[in-house]
Amino acid sequence: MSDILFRSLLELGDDSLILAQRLCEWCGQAPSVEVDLSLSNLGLDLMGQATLFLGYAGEVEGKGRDADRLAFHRDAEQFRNCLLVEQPNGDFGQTMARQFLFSTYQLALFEGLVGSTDPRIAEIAAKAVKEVRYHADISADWVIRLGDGTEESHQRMVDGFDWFWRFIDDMFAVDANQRALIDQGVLVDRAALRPAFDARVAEVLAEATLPAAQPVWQVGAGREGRHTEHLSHLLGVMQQLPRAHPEAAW
Amino acid sequence: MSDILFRSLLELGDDSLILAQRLCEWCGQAPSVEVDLSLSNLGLDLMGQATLFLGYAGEVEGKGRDADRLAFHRDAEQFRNCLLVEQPNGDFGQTMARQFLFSTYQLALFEGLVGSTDPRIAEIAAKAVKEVRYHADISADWVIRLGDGTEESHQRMVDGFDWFWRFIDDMFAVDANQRALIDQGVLVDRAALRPAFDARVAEVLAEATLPAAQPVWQVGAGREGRHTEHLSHLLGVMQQLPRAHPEAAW
Amino acid sequence: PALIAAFEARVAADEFIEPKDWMPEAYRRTLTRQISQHAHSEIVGMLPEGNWLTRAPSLKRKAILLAKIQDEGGHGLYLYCAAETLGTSREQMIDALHSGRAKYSTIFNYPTLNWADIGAIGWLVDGAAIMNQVPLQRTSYGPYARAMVRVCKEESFHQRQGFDIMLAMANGSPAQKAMAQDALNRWWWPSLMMFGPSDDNSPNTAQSIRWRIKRETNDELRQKFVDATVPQAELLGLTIPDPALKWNEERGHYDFGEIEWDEFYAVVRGEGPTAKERMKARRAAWNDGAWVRAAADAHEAKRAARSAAAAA
Amino acid sequence: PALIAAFEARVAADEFIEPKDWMPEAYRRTLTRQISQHAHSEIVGMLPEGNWLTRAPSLKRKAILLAKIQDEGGHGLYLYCAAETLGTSREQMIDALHSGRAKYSTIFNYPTLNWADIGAIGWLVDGAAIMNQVPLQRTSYGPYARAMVRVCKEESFHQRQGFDIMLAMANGSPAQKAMAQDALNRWWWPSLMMFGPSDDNSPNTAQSIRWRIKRETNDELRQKFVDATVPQAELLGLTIPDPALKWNEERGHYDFGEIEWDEFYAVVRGEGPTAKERMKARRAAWNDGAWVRAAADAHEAKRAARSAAAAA
Repeated sequence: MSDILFRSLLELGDDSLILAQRLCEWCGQAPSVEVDLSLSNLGLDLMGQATLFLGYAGEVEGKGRDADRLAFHRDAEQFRNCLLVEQPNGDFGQTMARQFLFSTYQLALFEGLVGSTDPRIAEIAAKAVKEVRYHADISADWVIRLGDGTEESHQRMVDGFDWFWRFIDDMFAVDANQRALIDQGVLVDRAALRPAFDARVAEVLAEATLPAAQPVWQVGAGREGRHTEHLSHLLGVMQQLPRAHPEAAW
Repeated sequence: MSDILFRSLLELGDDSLILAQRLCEWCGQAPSVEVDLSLSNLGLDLMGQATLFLGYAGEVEGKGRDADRLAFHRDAEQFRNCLLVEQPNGDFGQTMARQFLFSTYQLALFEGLVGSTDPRIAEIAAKAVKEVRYHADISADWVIRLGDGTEESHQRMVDGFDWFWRFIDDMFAVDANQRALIDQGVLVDRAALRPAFDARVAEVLAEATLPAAQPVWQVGAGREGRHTEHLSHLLGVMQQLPRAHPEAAW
Repeated sequence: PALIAAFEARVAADEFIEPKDWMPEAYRRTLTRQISQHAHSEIVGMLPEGNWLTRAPSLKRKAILLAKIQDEGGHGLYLYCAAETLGTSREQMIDALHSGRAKYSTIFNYPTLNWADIGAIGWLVDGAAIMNQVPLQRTSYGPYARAMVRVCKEESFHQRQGFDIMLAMANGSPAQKAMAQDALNRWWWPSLMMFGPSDDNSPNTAQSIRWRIKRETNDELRQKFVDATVPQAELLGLTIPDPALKWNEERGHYDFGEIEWDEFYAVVRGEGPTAKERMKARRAAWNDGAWVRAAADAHEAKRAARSAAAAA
Repeated sequence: PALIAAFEARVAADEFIEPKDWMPEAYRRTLTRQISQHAHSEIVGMLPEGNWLTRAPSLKRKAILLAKIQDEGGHGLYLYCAAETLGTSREQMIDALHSGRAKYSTIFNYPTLNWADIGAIGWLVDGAAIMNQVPLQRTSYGPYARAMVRVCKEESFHQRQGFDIMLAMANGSPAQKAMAQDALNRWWWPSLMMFGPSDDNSPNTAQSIRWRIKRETNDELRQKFVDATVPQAELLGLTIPDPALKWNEERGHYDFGEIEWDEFYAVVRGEGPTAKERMKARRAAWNDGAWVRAAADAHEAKRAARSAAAAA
C-alpha cells in the first residue's frame, strides 16, 4: 500500500513542482512588473507545496530520498504530474489558460484533501487550499479580462485554450490501485470532482465570451509516466546542475 | 608542453563541436527544405572535425578520455571554444552572419594548419580545409544575397552582424603559453591571420551593401574558459542524457 | 474511353506512365494526393527525430541521426518533384499541408520521449515504411517509382541503424533496457496503424490496386510487418505489448490483437498527441523563413537585371 | 532666488523635500535621472539572476532566489513611484530605458556563468548596493528616502543569502569551490566599478552632496566596501583577484589596485559583455506584453461602461 501512497504523493508534488518551474520561466519576461511579481507569487506557493508533498513522499518511500533527490534525480518517465502542467508557457494568455484550468482542478482537489484521513496530507492541503483559491481566482480574472478584452486578446485566448483541451481527462485520471486509498479517505476520488470543474470552467469561459471546452481526443497518461515531449526538455534545464554534480550539496 | 597541445586541440575541437550543435538546432526549422539540408551538411562536416580533434586531444591528454567523454562530460568553463560559435542562432540571417565570420576565420586557420609540423593536425586540417572552403563560400553567398536582397533582409543582416562584432578579437586570441607551439610550427599564429580576415570580411560586406565591421569594446576570453551565458544552456541540452546516465554506452 | 482502355492496358502490362502521357483525372488526383502525402510525411517526420538531435548521447549517434534526418529531407524533395510532374506546385502542396487539407503519416503525431524512441522509429517506423514502399518501386507512375527506388535503399539503411540503437540499449544498463522496452511499448501500435484502416474499411484499395498505385492491401502489408518484426523483438529480448500475439501454425503467420481504431481515426482527424506541435513547428519554419525566400528572389532579380544591363 | 535660498536652507537643515514643495529644476532633473536609473537597475537586475532561476540546484535555493528576484521587482516599483512624484510617468521612463537614453547599473551587463555567480551577486553586488544606498535613507527627497528605507532592509537580507551560497560552495566539493573562486574573480572588479568614476572624474558629486542627494563620494564608498569585504573573503577562504590588495596600517584601510577604466566607460556606453542580451530581453518582454496591457485596458473600459449603463 505504501508504494501507492508514494506514487500518489508524487502526483501531488510533481504537479506543483512542474508548474512552478514553468512559472519560473516567466521571471523578468512578463507583460508588466506587477504581473511578474504576481507570477512569482504563484510560483512560490507551488514550490512550497511541492517541497512538502515530495518531502512526505520520500518519507513514505523510506529509501532516504528527500524532496530534492526526488525533484532533481528522476527521469521524465518517473514523474507523475499531469500533462497539462508540463505544457510550454506559450504567450501570457496561454499561460493563464493553463493556470486557470489547473488551479480550478487543484482547488477542488485540495478542498477534498483537507479532510484526508492522513493527517500529513490534510495538513498540507489545509495550508495550500488558501493559496490555490487565490490562484484560481486570479487566473479566472485574467481569462475574463483577456477573453473579453480586445479582438487580438480574444483570439489569443481561443488559441491558448485550444492547446489544452486534449489534456483534461488526464488531470482527473485515477489508477485502479488508488481505489483502496480513496475508500479509506486518504485520497480524493478525482473523477468525482469533474462535474464541478466542468461547471466552473463553463461559467468562466462564458463570462469571458470564449467558446466552450472542445470535445477532442484525450491524450493520456501523465500519471503513468507517459508524458509529452516537453517534460524532458523542462527537466533537462531544471536538473542540469544537480545531475552534473550528483553528490554536491548546495 | 603536452597540456598546451591538449588545450589547443580543445580550442579546435570545441569550436567545431559547439557550432555543429547550434546548426543542429535548425534541423526541421529552416526557411526551405533545401536550406535545411545545406545546414545539415555544414553541421556534419563540423561534427566530423570535432570528433577528430577531440579524439586526438584525448590521446594527447593520456587520461583515457575519448572524444565523447570530452564532449559530454566537461562543464562550461572547461570548454575552449571562441565566444562567437556559442552565440544563439537568432534568425537565419544572424546564423549566416555567424557562419560567415567563423568559416572565414577557420578557413585561414586550416590553410595554415595543413602545414603543421604535427602530422595528425596536418592530416585533419587537410581533410577539413576543403569542407571549410565550401562553408566560407556558401555563407558569403548568403550574406550577399540577404544583405543585397530586400529592405527587410538588409536590416536583419545589419542587426545580425551587430550581435557579433564584440567577439572578433576573441576568436584570434593566442595564449602566451602557445607561443612555443607556434614557434615549432605545430600551431598557426592566429594573430597573423587577422589582416586577411579583415580584408575578406570587408570585401563581402561591401558586396552585400552592408556597413563595415563596427569597432566596439571586445569581450574576451572564450579560450580561457570565460564564456557568455549561452554556452551553459547549450551544454545543458547537449549533455543532458550522458550526464543523467554517466556510465552508459550508447 | 479509348484513351482509358489504352491507359488501363498499359498499366495492366506493368508499363510506366510518364508525365506527358494521358491519364485519367482520378488517377492523377489519387497519385497527387498519395505522393504529396508521402512527401509531407518525410518533412514532418524530421521533427520527432529532430527532437533528440540536440540531445543525442554520443558524437557518432548524433552524426548518424543528422545524416538520417537529412536523407528524409532529401526524400521529401524527390517526392515533391515527382508530385510536381502531375501539375501541382510545391507551394500549393505546402499550403495544403499548413492549412490542414493535406495529411501526412499518422505516426509522426506521436511523441519521442526518450533516446530509445530514435531507435524504435528507425526499427519499427522505417521498417513499416519499407513494407509499404518496396512494392511502390514498381508502381505504375514512372517518376514516383523511380523516386521510391532511391528512397527504399536509404530507408533500409536507416532501419538497420535504428535496430542498432535498440540493440545497444537492450544490452545496456537496466535504465537503458527500460527505455528500450518503453519505446517499443509506445511505438508498436502506432506502427501497425501506419498501414491504414483494415481492408474492410478501405474502399479505395481495389481501384488503387487495379491502377498499380498499390500492389498489396493494408492488412496484407501489416501481417508481413508483424511476421518480420516479432523475431527481431525476440532477438532484442524485448516484449511486444500485445497479449494476443502468437504464432498461428495453421495460417503460417502471427495472430495479433485488435488495433484501437478510435485512436487511429482521431489521429487521422489531426487530434494525435503531438499533432499540434508538429503543425506549429512546420508553420513557424515556413512563416519565419518567408523573408529569406523573398530576399533570395529579390537578389536573384537584381542580379539578373544587372547582367541584362551589362549585356545591353 | 528667495525660493532657492529657502530650498537650500531646508536641505541643509536635513529636512525632507516633498513632491508638492518647490524645487530647482536641476534638482528635479538630477533626482529623476538618479531614481529612474535606480529603478531600471532593479528591473534589469532581475535578468542575470533569472538566468539561473530555472536551474537552481535545490528547492530551497530556488524558492529563495525567486523571492529575491521578486523583491527586486518590488523595489523597481517603489522607485518608479518615487520618480513619478517628480512628474515623469513610468511609460516615459521605460521608453527612455528601451531607447537607450536611460542608463542602469553597469554591473548587470556582466554574465552569470555558474551557480556561484548567484552567490557572488548577493554577496558583492548587493553588498556594494547597500554601501551606496544606506546613506540614501537620509537623502533630501522624501519619497526617495522612504523607498530606500524599505529597499535597504531587504537588500541586507539578500546579501546574507548570497554569502550563504558562497559559504556552501566554498566548503563544498573541489568543483564547487572552483566555481566560487571563479565567480569572485569575475565579479570583484565590476563590483568596485559600481561606485562610479573616481572622484577626480565625477564633476557632479559636489552639487549632489550639497543637495543631500548623495552623502559620500564614490571613492569613499568604494573604500568602505573594500574594507568590509576583504575579511569576508578571508572567511570564505577565497582569494580576491587583486595582487595590489593589502592592508595599509597607516591609512587604516586596504590599498587596492587600479580599476580598468576603459572597460568601465565601455560598459557605461552600453558595450558591456551582456548588454545586448539585457536590452533585448527587456524590449521583448515589453513588446510581447503590449497586447496584454491593451486588453486589460479595453476590458476595464468595457466594465466601466457597463457599470455606467447599469447605473443610468
